[in-house]
Amino acid sequence: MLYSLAIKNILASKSRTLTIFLLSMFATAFFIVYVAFTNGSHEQMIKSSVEIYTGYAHINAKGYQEESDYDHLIEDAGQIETFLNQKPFVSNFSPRFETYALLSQKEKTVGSMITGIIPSRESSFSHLKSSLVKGSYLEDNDTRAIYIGSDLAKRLSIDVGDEIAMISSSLDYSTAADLFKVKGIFKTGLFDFDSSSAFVNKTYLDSVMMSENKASYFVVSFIDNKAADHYVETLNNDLPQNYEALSWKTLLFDLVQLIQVDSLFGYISISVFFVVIFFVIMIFNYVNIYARVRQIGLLRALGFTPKDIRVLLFNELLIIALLSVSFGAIVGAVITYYLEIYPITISGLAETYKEYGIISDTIPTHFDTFTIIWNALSIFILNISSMFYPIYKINKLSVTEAMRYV
Amino acid sequence: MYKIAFDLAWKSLIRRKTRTLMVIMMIALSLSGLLFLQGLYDGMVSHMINTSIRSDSGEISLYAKQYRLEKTIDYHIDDPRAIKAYLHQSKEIDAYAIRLSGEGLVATAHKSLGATLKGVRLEDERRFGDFDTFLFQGKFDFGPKKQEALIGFKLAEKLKVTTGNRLVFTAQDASGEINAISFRISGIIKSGNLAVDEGSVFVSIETMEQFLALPNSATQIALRIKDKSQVNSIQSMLQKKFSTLDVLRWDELYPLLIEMRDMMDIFNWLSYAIVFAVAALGIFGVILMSILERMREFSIMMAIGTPYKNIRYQVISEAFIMAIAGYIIGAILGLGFLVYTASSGIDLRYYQAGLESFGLNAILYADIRYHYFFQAFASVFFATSLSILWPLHVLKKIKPIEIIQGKML
Amino acid sequence: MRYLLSFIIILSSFLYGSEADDIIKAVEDNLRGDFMYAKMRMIVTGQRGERTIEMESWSQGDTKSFIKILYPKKDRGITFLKLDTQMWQYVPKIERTIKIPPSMMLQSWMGSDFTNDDMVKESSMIKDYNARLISKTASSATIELLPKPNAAVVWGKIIVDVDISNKVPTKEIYYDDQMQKVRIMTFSNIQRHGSHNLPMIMELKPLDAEKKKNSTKIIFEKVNYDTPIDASYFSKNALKRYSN
Amino acid sequence: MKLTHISKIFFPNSLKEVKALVDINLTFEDGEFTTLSGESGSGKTTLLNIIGGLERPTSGSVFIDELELTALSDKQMADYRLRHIGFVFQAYNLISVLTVRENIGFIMKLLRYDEAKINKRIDELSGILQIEDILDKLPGQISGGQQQRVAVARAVASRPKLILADEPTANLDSKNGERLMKMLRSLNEKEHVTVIFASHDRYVLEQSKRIIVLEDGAVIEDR
Repeated sequence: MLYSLAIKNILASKSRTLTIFLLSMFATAFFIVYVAFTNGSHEQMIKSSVEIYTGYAHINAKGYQEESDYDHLIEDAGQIETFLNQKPFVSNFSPRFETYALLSQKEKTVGSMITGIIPSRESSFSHLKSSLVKGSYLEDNDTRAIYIGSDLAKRLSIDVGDEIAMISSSLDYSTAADLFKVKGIFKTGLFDFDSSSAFVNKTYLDSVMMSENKASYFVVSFIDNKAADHYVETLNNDLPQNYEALSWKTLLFDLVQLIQVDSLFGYISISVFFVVIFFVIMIFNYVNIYARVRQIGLLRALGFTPKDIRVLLFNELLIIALLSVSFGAIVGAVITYYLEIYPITISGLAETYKEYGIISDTIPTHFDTFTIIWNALSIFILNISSMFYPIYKINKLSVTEAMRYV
Repeated sequence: MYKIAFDLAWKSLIRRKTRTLMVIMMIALSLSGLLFLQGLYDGMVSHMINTSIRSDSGEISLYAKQYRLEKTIDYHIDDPRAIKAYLHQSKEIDAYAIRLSGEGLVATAHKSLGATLKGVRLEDERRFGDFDTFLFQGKFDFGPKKQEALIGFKLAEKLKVTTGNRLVFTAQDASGEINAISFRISGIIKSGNLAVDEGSVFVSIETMEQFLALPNSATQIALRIKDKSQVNSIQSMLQKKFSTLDVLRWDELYPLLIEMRDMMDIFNWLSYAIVFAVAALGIFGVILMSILERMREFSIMMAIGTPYKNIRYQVISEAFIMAIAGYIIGAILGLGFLVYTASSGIDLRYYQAGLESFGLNAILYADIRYHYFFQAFASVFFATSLSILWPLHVLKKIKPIEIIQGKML
Repeated sequence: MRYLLSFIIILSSFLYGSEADDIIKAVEDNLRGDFMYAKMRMIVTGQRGERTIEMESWSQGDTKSFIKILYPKKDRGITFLKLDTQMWQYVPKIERTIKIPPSMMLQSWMGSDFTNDDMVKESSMIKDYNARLISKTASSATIELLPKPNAAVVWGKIIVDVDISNKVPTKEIYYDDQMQKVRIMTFSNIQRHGSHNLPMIMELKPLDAEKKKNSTKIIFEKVNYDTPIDASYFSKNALKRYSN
Repeated sequence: MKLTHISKIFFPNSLKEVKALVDINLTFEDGEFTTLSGESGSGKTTLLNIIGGLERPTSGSVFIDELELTALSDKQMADYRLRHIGFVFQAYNLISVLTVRENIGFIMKLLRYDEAKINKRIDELSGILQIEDILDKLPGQISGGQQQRVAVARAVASRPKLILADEPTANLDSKNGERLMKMLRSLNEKEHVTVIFASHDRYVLEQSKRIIVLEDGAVIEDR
């Protein structure tokens, strides 16, 4: 009875119902899109740092993070290879051999990081290949070909096709030296990386450095990179004693903290937003209820108890809240989904800020069902919590007060 | 007649205390939150800009052409005395700092790292950017024999050194010779400028001139401009005057900071827009509802001859009384937050690594600027104005007699 | 290899004639020659086991020296030239001469526990220390060397044991600024070559925790102090010319 | 006051077309105490609204003295209402946020009477209408009968030429209704205001000096 009366009431005062409905719906949609933007930009930050080169997880010998020298290498890369092959949740992996070397061209000599990679395997989960700006990417059978960062190329004043000398220490500490031809130049937008990195086909570099079947570390990506932490834990349980797996959260600790700080500020902003929405909905509920105070007085006169009134009003507001929040969630989700597929593009953004690692003109949005449900639920809870005071307030009026209320 | 309307508006608000207070609280709380956020963000950005200007670039820096690109002492300013004399008499320039820097290697018995050795005059730096306030540990002094150095705190951490320890700095001098020189650490600098904190060692410029075999030279002359609004014109004036040098503004030297400031501005603007869009919706709803609810009353007022503009004025007054009350409370509350955060700061030491990697202190301080309050007022005013348009439109279209006779209720 | 020795031994000719100074001066005079040719073996022990490098060195005074690697075969013909404080390396495999940049100075030299910096440091740094006699017997003395305030040296102090009669050091302990031991160098098998006494075996042991297993041993196989060395060894052309 | 050829058609030229008033011609003298009577839908309220300038007739004119009311603009009409006509509606006539005193004085205030004059008038009226005790109360705090008396006080306060009352007793019990009518009658006599009711309340009819009965938009009786 109370339920059908609630529905009748909702339908009776259409304009009020509609206002509350629209407000709550917009708030929900707004919130969902806002969070999607925030998460999108964080995702972008992670992507630009993690996916360009670092990768979602590393496996290295214990101690390598502290002292990245030849004493802390993976001595039997084949063993790790076999190990990773047996893990169904590992989607991709590739060994890297990183070493410090001198690159020299005529008068200029620059110390840089030379990394041996397996070009075909690398291209499937880092952005090395897509960051190519000139020349071409490495191939698995390349020998004296080097793929070099744009700023490093600038420092050495070299271009595609030029020859440069590399001198380093091979694994037995004998001098490893070779001449390479610049095959391609890349630019990821990460300045430090672009100004000090160069890549060589690992098979060939191994022959120069005597590092066959050795690796500095393995980069690993998973079938679901969001669960990287969990998989890393699993890997750590199974790995041979002297090896460790590290997730990007450990590898890029500063970045993770930065994102946390940014999220913290995001939450502060959102809480301001929440305060406003809370009040707005409460005010709307309040006004809505008070607009009908005479009717409520009448119902009380007819024998409704305050509890009946409470249930009645609660039902009414609950129905509106439920409908508006779910509708808002759907609208928000659709907008978010649309923006993820067709992101907002500000032309020239990448051009202007390419020095700082912004490599696309689009403003990223992240669609995530769980987040959307969570967001909608928060607004719903906000909605419900904003009902109590107005309902409490109206039940404090006596029947005659209510009936005479003008 | 406006007095009557205003009186009615005032009484309406007093009579409906709860909802009036709710609206005022909504405006006040959201406003104070926004003011707080804005101050905090501005505080962060201006802190970074400020420390970069104070610890390095000034508003304008002069370099030898090519130096910015090559960063070697081959491209130094020879004999800066003429420039110095000019700067000294120039009225636009508040302070200047002449520096001679060289890239090299800083070593202890255990470890060595690449770093920049900066020859400076502490007195000049103090005048230039209160550089002494960056001192984190030790004393702000190069010692009687100019054999002591100040070191960035991150570099000190990486080298595992502290005050009193000795460092050996190795670098190539002007003739290509690799020389070494040792310093004792007299103080540790924590400036918030990453380049300084992570990779700089400050020594006396006389020692540096000797060490690099570059007597009477400089790699950078940084200037503090008195009138910040004149920076661009002074830059072009200086560029004309010293055509053989690069004359660069701080924002050209630290473009990332500008980008960050722009981002923060966009973010602030967006927050304002979103929050006030919702707040406007709130005010709108309250006004609309209170009009719908009082339709009969307004109708009767109109029927007995109250002019429409009187009623309009009443509605406008109601909205703006709430808005202004909300603004005042919000502004006071926000100012309170800001004053507290500007003096005591917010302790985010938990996120220290992230913040410091960004060149920020783990304790954030807010900025307080007049324009926040004007901007906030404008926002409240705008949101309120916008939110009463539709309710007034509804009011204007009513046919009093129909409402009195119950056709619309 | 002259500079290697100078690096190890600290001479101080300008000090007023205390006994410690006299002893150090005597050692310096003994080790110093106008010219020096040496053929030696360097045995580097590290985490990965042991390897041997053979080389020849020509030097004149403190400031000029030339090194040629003879063994292992892979590295044969690699040459180093040091003039004053600068250092070049020639690699025959790529036929390139590279100037070692300052940023590489603290990198290990040929995988040993010596750094490039150790190799180029002038013996003039000897004037960076004040000597103090700690103990003395008829045949030996222990001397403490403390860096002078302005000296561009990383060590906090060095304790040297000297064989007085042969005018050679027997042991040197290097301390860092906090007076923690950083490395120990020992000298043995003293032989006479013309007018000079030389310890034919030198061993360097770093004491850092992560380098516990490391050590570098240099064994002199042939030494000649008294034959002048052609000036052509000390030019950049020599790097390639004497590579074979 | 003269009404000539007043017709009112709602929703003209549509299926819902209602002829509320058909060619009404009436004259009212000053000091009348008249009731427009008739069944619901007879057009009495519409006629009252047209007299009061709240509604415009589809055709015909209303003259008050020499002024053609129906020719005025909305704004002029509102001003005319303010100055010359007092209204009493069925219920909830009062401005809820104003006290009884402020409600009575509201029109006078709009007309810029000075404070002393307003207070004097309120005292005068509250005596007649027996509302002295509730002058400082809010409308929500007084009974329906009292509310209507206050509404009457407000309507007559500025001494308009004409008081129009639409079913003023409909929401009152008979006792309160009688009381209200008595008071209106005495005001009519004391202050010589013209009062026109729209009502079918028996008691209102009993008190009226003239009764005009409407049926289907036409005057069928005028006595």
